[in-house]
Amino acid sequence: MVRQILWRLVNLVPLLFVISLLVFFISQAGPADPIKDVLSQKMSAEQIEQIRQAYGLDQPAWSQYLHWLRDMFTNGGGISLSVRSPVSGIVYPAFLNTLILGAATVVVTVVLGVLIGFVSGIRHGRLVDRAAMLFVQIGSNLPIYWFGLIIIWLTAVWRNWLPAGGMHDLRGDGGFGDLLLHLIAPAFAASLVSMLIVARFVRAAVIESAQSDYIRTYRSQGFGRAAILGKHIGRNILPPIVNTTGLTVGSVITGVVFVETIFSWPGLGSVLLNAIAGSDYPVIQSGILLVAVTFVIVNLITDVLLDLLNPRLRHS
Amino acid sequence: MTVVAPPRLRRSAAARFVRNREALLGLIVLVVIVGISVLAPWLAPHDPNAGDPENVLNPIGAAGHLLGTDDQGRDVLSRLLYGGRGALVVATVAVAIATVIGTLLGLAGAFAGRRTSGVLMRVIDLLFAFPVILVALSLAAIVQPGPGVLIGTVIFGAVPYVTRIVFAEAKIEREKDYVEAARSLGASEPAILLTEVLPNLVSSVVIYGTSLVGINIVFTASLSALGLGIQPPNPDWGRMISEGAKVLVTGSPGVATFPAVAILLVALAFNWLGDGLRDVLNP
Amino acid sequence: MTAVLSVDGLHVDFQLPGAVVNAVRGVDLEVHPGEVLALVGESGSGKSVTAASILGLLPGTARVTAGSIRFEGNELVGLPDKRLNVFRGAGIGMIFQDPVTSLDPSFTIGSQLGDTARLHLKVSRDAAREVGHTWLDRVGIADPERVLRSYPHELSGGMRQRVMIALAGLSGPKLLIADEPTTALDATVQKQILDLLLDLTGETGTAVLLITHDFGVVSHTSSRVAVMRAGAIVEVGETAQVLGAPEHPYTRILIDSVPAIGQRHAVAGQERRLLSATPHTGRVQLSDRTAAPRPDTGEPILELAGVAKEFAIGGLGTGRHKTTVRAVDDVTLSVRRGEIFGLIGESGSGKSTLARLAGGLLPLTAGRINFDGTDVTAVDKHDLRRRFQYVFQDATTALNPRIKVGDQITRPLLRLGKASSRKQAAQLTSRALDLVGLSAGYADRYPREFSGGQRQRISIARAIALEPDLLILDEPTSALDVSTQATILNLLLDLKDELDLTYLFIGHNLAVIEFVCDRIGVLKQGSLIETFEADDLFAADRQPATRALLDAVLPLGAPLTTKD
Amino acid sequence: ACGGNSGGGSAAAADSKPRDGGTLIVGQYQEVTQFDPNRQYSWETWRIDRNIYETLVNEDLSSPTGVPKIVPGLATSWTVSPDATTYTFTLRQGVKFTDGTPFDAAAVQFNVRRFIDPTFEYYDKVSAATMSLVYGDLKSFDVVDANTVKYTFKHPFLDYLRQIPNSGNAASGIFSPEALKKYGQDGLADHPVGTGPFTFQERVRGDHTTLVRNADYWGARPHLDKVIFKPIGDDQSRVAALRSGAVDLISRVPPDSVASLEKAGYAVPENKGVPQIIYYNFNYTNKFLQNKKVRQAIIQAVDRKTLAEKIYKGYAEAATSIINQGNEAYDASAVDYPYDPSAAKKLIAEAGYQPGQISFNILSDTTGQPTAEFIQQQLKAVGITASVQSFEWITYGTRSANLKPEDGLNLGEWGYVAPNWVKIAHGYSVAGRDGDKYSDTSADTLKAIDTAAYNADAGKSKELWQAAAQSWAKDATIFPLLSFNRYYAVSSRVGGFVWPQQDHYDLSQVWVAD
Ligand SMILES: Nc1ncnc2c1ncn2[C@@H]1O[C@H](COP(=O)(O)OP(=O)(O)OP(=O)(O)O)[C@@H](O)[C@H]1O
Ligand SMILES: Nc1ncnc2c1ncn2[C@@H]1O[C@H](COP(=O)(O)OP(=O)(O)OP(=O)(O)O)[C@@H](O)[C@H]1O
Ligand SMILES: [Mg+2]
Ligand SMILES: [Mg+2]
Repeated sequence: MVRQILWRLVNLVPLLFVISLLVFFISQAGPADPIKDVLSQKMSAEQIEQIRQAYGLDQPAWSQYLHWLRDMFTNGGGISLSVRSPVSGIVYPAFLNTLILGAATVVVTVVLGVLIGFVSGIRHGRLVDRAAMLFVQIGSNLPIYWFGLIIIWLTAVWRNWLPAGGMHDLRGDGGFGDLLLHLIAPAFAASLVSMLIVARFVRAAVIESAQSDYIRTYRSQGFGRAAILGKHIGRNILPPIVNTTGLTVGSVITGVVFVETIFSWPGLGSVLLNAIAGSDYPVIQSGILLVAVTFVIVNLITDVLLDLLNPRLRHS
Repeated sequence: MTVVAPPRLRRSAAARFVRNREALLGLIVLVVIVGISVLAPWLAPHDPNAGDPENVLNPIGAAGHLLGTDDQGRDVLSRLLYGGRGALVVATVAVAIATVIGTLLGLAGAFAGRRTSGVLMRVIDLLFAFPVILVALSLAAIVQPGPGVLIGTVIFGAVPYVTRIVFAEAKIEREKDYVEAARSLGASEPAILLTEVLPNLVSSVVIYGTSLVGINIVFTASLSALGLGIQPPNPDWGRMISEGAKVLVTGSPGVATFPAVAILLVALAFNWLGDGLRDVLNP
Repeated sequence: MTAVLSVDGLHVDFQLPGAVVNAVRGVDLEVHPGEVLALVGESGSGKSVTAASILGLLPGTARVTAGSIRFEGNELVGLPDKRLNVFRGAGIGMIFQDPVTSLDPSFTIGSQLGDTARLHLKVSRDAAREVGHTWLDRVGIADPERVLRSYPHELSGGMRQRVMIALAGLSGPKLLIADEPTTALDATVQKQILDLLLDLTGETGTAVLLITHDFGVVSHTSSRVAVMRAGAIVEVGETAQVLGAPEHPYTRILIDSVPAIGQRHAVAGQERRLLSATPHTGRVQLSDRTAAPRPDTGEPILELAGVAKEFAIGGLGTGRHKTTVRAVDDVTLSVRRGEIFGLIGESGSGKSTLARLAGGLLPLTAGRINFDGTDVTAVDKHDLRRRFQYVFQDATTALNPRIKVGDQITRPLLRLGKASSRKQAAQLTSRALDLVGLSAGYADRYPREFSGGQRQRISIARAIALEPDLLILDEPTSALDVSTQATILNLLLDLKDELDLTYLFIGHNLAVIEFVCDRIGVLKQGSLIETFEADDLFAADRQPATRALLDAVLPLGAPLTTKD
Repeated sequence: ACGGNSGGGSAAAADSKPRDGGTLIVGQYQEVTQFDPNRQYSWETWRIDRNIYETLVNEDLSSPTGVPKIVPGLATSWTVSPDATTYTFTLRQGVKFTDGTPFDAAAVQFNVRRFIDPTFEYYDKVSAATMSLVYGDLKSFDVVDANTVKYTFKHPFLDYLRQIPNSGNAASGIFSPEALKKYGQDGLADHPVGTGPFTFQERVRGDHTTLVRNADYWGARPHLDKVIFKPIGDDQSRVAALRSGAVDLISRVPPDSVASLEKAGYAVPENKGVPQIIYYNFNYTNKFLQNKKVRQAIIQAVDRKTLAEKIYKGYAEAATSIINQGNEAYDASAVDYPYDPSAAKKLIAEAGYQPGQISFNILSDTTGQPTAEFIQQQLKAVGITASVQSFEWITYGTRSANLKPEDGLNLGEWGYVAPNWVKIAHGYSVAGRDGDKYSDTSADTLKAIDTAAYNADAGKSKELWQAAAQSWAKDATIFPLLSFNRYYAVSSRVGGFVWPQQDHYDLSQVWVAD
């Protein structure tokens, strides 16, 4: 197990290297020009050239890349081109916020998805099943632009139940409860898409488990429905749950951009979007690297968990 | 020994499909929506792009505008009828391509040697980690924003998922005896993948693929709203929603809500169709 | 004595799309306290379905359409799950046909035994563990402590089978239903398990309904026998009575079909056949293959030299230490053209692995294999597959669950050029199905819609349709009733004579092996310890391992009735 | 409170009395850039920065109408040489930066040398490039005595005073030299230190920036204890935040929300003197637009009045000259070319094109999309095929900075109170894009602009700029469109908010009700 983890961590290095290269050169390949984008609206050609030199952008791409790579190791990603601030100060806090929202989203996805999938699965083919599946299908297919606004207007403007957006109440002291309150709506909205996938997988796993031979064995021994469902099916569908959850984490992290916009969540999504628009390479690269690392780590955790959960794979 | 003749089974796929009410409903909804989109030029009461400054934001049921008008005075009904064309084509084509690619990659990965499959799956991890938005923006910079960008982005986003799902399931199938049996019966490796293993994965792939269609219609709508997809003033459900959002709560909810409902319907129809197909393919 | 269980006029139907399968059509049964009632019968006759309906555990597509099932006077048909649970476990225990999948893969044996103990005996967690321990002891497991801590996959098939028995026996049921509890076991383990069942009836007066197709088992264990065919009971009676003087013609056929050691020479003439089964001779030919000029019999068709196979487990990336299992160890063997070579050996001795190696399905670790003079690793695979076929041990998994069985037979025919058109392939398919006793109408069913024995026959049909020169049969009749088995064995013999085929026959039923095979090889822990002529099976100089296998063979209690 | 009160004053909390203390939360439409006055850009940034940094002269922003008067700021008085090249400022005494260091001539010198003197230890190329918009013609800077500084320009620069406090970019706010030394060139952005009524407390990127009252402020005590600026990029979310009470004031109200906000009791002041204009630039690498007739036809094809009145429901004014409505030199009667579709058709025919032959892209951000679509429809009517490409504003920035030959028009939004805006606009929209090559009268236009820019006679200034603008307009090298007259929405909690004829506002006299 430990060796496996170490091996995967070693694998991470070339992976991240390739990602960094890819990101760097893709962002350079576009016609965009960091200086032109940000300032050009109101500046002359000489002024632009002057700034370009000041930022070291007149150097060839590979040398810029090496610079950034060095920065990545020495000071967490160098200096942002567009706002001349350390990248670490821009990216890391935003990433942390995205992680918070992402984690909440995963929690909501898993809790609701598993619940719905489980109930659907054991009531397979009945009305409850149909209704629950319809609910998640509708949820995951609601355009977020539209639905997010509806949520905000219903919960924040029409009824003052939830905040209209942001992470903290700027008038309050910003405690943990306050954060939770702010998380409810965006986490719910962001979870809808993956919820369908989780619910469908759990439902399928429950149905399959329920028809399996070992469940028949339990039934033949006179175990009650609840005991069988709760303990044995529950345990046997854990692996697919962990697996799909791992799969959704990536999409949650990179996919909350729209949710972040609508709910004014100060996350990585808007930072990246801004950086991309301004060709702010150091920010883009550091941001994507962070996402990549997170994703790979989540994958790793998923795999380890799967091994732990699946006795057939476990080292005895 | 006497052989008791077994009852003959009536197993026409069509018959089974029709028995599944949801699937039938899904198919009907899709046929109707596709039909409407194709026939839009004849059905639409107005030119969908013709604004009328005198008739801005007419309410639902206004004279001549059954579903009202938008902030440019364009007929919402006409735009709704036209608006599905891009979304439907983009999402289905892109998801179909992504599903095919992902399935092939996943199958190949599962049946390749350890090293090859390791490299392949790490590359897939890499694609996973790559924000789709960045891909969309880069694509938009290289080619013109438009359907091409959307299709490319959806493919890029969906391939890793399909690959992972197929890979995981194919790895399980690989260990089963029927694969070995097929090998002993002279099937070539590609034949084993495509004619023996694939039928066992098809139901997952179909379920997943049809879910993806719905999700990606919504996703491309958001991309269009970012200016990367279908360009105005051409009617597009996604754009209509983001444009209509401006007036969603200021007295003209219909402008955004009708296309939102249309998208929802299509997505649901695909889901239902997927369930039905699963039953057909997986009797 | 009142019956513990009485079944009256039971009818069970399967609702398939577009058709209804009447799997059980009027079964009447009575099981009395303390007795072992053996249920024998044709494969696919509805034995497993009857058993499942007693406990209300039929699959979703099945429905009891008529009849009653009374347990200690209580009607079970139509009871909701909740009410049935009162009887399940404590009243009626069940051992399912397939022990491999019937244990929960995610929990330890200790936990599964403990749960059952606590449910039925209402004891504490610790006490429940004690009970589990005791029961594992009773079913003859050597180190119960380790097994309690193990997961099902860490146990061998025989151990799992015994755990199943412990699970079912632990709650002290009044009636125990055991569906082919010893099919997957070698003779030694089989005997242990049957003795255990007998102990149970003796000690606690538990009644046992034992489903089997092995008449050795029947005569060793049961006091009464019920014979089932095509969904109905055709004869019931005292074991000795039924075995000795069967009344129903079908029973007679069955008894006649029972292979017994020494039957090889029961019939005069060079053509050895089991006379109980309808002879096929004259119509076994599948295609128009004209018997080519017979090459010299006696030439080796398959030669193995110093063959070894190691499986690597674990290693880099799996998080486990790399270990190797030597499944086949330095085997040298040659199979002659036209002979039937039998391979026996205890479970896990490497029989199946050796068979796979022979056809190039697994890469060799060491050694060389020649097929008809050429190295299998070098030979054109396409050609090899045409001439070299398998019937795999586990018919269930060797069939693709998502493809209709007809297609599974047709495709290789087309692929390997046995049939030139779809139509011809379909004809060959129906012929092959017909030959194994399944009508062509089964072609458009999916594998899971068959009984265990039916699936096994489909596997055989698939292989023989290709008319290969060399056919490897890995326990091909383990799930078949004796009469079907006889039919199949005769068919195989017919085919061999007609088409001059060669068989490598793997089995654990020594009577069958002795009857069918010309020469026999014995494997032990991967090594071929001896080979001998079938006639010499009982020779005095047999190795101890071979002898142990022979000793465990259950004799038929009643004398064989031979046809006059 | 009823909305639509002309003049831009907030009547919302008119009945509440000014109150000291409390927190005001402002919802901004963009994330701000950086709090380094010499490097910052964007109006939303300056709306924060100007509370931290002060300029030598200031504008009186307390009146909702009329061009704001120049008033003393960090300088108590100043003299301008008759040729308008030399500006001498007497500095206010006793003022301290919020880090405790004194504000004096040396501090001003430090500030100026940072962006003009390459030999200076703290010279900064980036600042130099940014600040050249205003200081490009600065010949010398002198410290006359401890409280007097002198700026000398190469040419007459009448608008300098107006430029000092007026800034989206190239801000002349004075920072503490000690702060720059302490935090470094890049560090000032995150540790801004000035003399203003509010002090920087914290910035949480993407989330908010907090300013607190400067207790030692030299001027009148600001009412508020704290001001928090929060970026909310999505228009609808911003409105929702206001309506849910999460913020008290928002900028860039979507026109569609004006009516409903007013109905719900929010003040959405109207201001017909906003120094801002929405216009379209022509892309001169597009072969059709190199023809003046085509450009003129485009202008004549679009009915700007209908656009303003119907599509924007009167929340906008049509603009027919590059001089925006809030500009000192604004002339309501100036018209480049009137709406006349048939004339437009004729022009196209004269230019040698068949209907449908001319085609190009219109680039717009999503906010401007209705405008773009409206134009597209109107162009269609005269036989010009335009396709719209619309982007989120950030993506739009990238796209519009990288024009392709098939692009035709791209949206611009800018404007100043100072009349030299004409020069700036011409420099950016025409000269900088090689547009002069394709105009018939560019020589005249350039001359007229130079005459106005280097004019030293304040009395003649307005007239000269108007003449320059008219000369320029003849060439149809830019396409003015409209100016909005609604921009802010204010909660009824807020008192004393005034939207002056300027692109920012003064928070020092705003209060909030309990
Ligand atoms: N799920 C199913 N769907 C359709 N038919 C089925 C299904 N399961 C069993 N059958 C049919 O019901 C009949 C009885 O099956 P059953 O499994 O009881 O046979 P069996 O007597 O146990 O045979 P074996 O000895 O081979 O196990 C068979 O003809 C089989 O084809
Ligand atoms: N793929 C594999 N990986 C690792 N070990 C294997 C593999 N296949 C077989 N083995 C091991 O090789 C040994 C021989 O297995 P094999 O299946 O050949 O036995 P067998 O003689 O056919 O037994 P049975 O009578 O139970 O079918 C066993 O110990 C088994 O665990
Ligand atoms: Mg059975
Ligand atoms: Mg075997």
